[in-house]
Amino acid sequence: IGEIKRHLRDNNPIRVSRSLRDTAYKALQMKESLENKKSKEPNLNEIAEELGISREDIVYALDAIQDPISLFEPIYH
Amino acid sequence: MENKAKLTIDSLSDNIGLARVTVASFASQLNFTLAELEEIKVAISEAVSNSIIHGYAEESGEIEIRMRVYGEQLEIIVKDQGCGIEDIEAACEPAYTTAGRMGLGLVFIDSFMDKFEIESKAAKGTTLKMIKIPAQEKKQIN
Amino acid sequence: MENKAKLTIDSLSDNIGLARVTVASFASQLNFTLAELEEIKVAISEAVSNSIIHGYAEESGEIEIRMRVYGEQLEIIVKDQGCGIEDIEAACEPAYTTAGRMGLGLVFIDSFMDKFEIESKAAKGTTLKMIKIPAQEKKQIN
Ligand SMILES: Nc1ncnc2c1ncn2[C@@H]1O[C@H](COP(=O)(O)OP(=O)(O)O)[C@@H](O)[C@H]1O
Ligand SMILES: Nc1ncnc2c1ncn2[C@@H]1O[C@H](COP(=O)(O)OP(=O)(O)O)[C@@H](O)[C@H]1O
Ligand SMILES: [Mg+2]
Ligand SMILES: [Mg+2]
Repeated sequence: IGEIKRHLRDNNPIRVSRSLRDTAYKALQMKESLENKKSKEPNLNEIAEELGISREDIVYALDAIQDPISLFEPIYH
Repeated sequence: MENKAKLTIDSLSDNIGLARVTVASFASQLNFTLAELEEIKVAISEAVSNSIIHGYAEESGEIEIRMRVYGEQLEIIVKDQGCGIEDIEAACEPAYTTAGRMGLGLVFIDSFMDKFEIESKAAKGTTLKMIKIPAQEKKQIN
Repeated sequence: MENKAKLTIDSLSDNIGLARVTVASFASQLNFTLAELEEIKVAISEAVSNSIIHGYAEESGEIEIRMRVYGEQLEIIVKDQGCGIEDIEAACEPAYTTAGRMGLGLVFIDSFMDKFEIESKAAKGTTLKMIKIPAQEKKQIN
């Protein structure tokens, strides 16, 4: 989580509002906690249901905080 | 269950994010993980930016993105009416590019999707068809 | 600067969120505050759910959502080919509903948008046209 926080802090475009960041954070945190609980990767619907936030709003928030370059890291490494 | 939607955008790089968010939102009705949704977003970004950069070569035109879920499959069709791809087989080779770019877009799409087909005609345009199934569903089938 | 996009969806309540996020994503190219984007999202949800619930009365049909920015304005047109609104003036009254609902959808849209027009014909369908300008831009004009 610390690493995610640092990543978000360092890569945030100014236009991304606080509440979008909060939504994205919560989704990533919930993903980790569900992953630990069930020892398998949760799908977005499970994350959305657990948070009580619509799946589309989570998609939007995650996209807004994204540093596009990081998408390609897993492929190049 | 079947559901479909179609997004038509002007060929402006401003609209790549719009296409990405719309398709990922539509896709989220199936049981995709966040990682799979990221793969879908990369595929859409690559497909749409190809239509903008290569297909219309910065001229203006429209790009049509059809989305459909049926059963547990997601089908996405990205269509432009741009210049078309001369040699499809060559275009799919890693590092092949006609515009001094990375030449990996089509390779990414192919690796992120379960099925990927290209149809293209010179001066008529290009249509990409992609299918992706959540890994979770594939496991249950086996 | 002009830019436009069009989203066509099946009239399923599953697609309300898709319409909301697509329009918000398109709108974000203008200088809307987060609160204004929320207002846009509410207006779209109300418009699209009206088309689904009233226009098509849970039958299947298509809903077209056209988005356009020009200058600093956002224009949104939501169109269905459903049953149409019998009495547009009555429909716009607070608490007026033909379906035992709250009767506030059109009131919300009107209050959240800078301009709001309804066109409707029995058995032909309904078209809503909305315009919203970021408050920030309006200040600069004055
Ligand atoms: N929609 C399209 N219209 C015309 N040509 C295309 C289109 N998509 C891809 N191409 C051709 O295929 C090549 C490879 O595409 P891609 O793998 O995405 O690499 P890159 O975009 O980095 O060149 C492009 O350089 C271009 O010549
Ligand atoms: N797209 C539409 N097609 C047909 N009738 C509509 C449509 N939109 C609104 N109406 C009519 O206008 C009325 C008021 O709409 P609204 O203010 O959203 O309230 P509610 O949806 O809660 O009834 C509806 O009850 C319905 O009779
Ligand atoms: Mg490319
Ligand atoms: Mg209503």
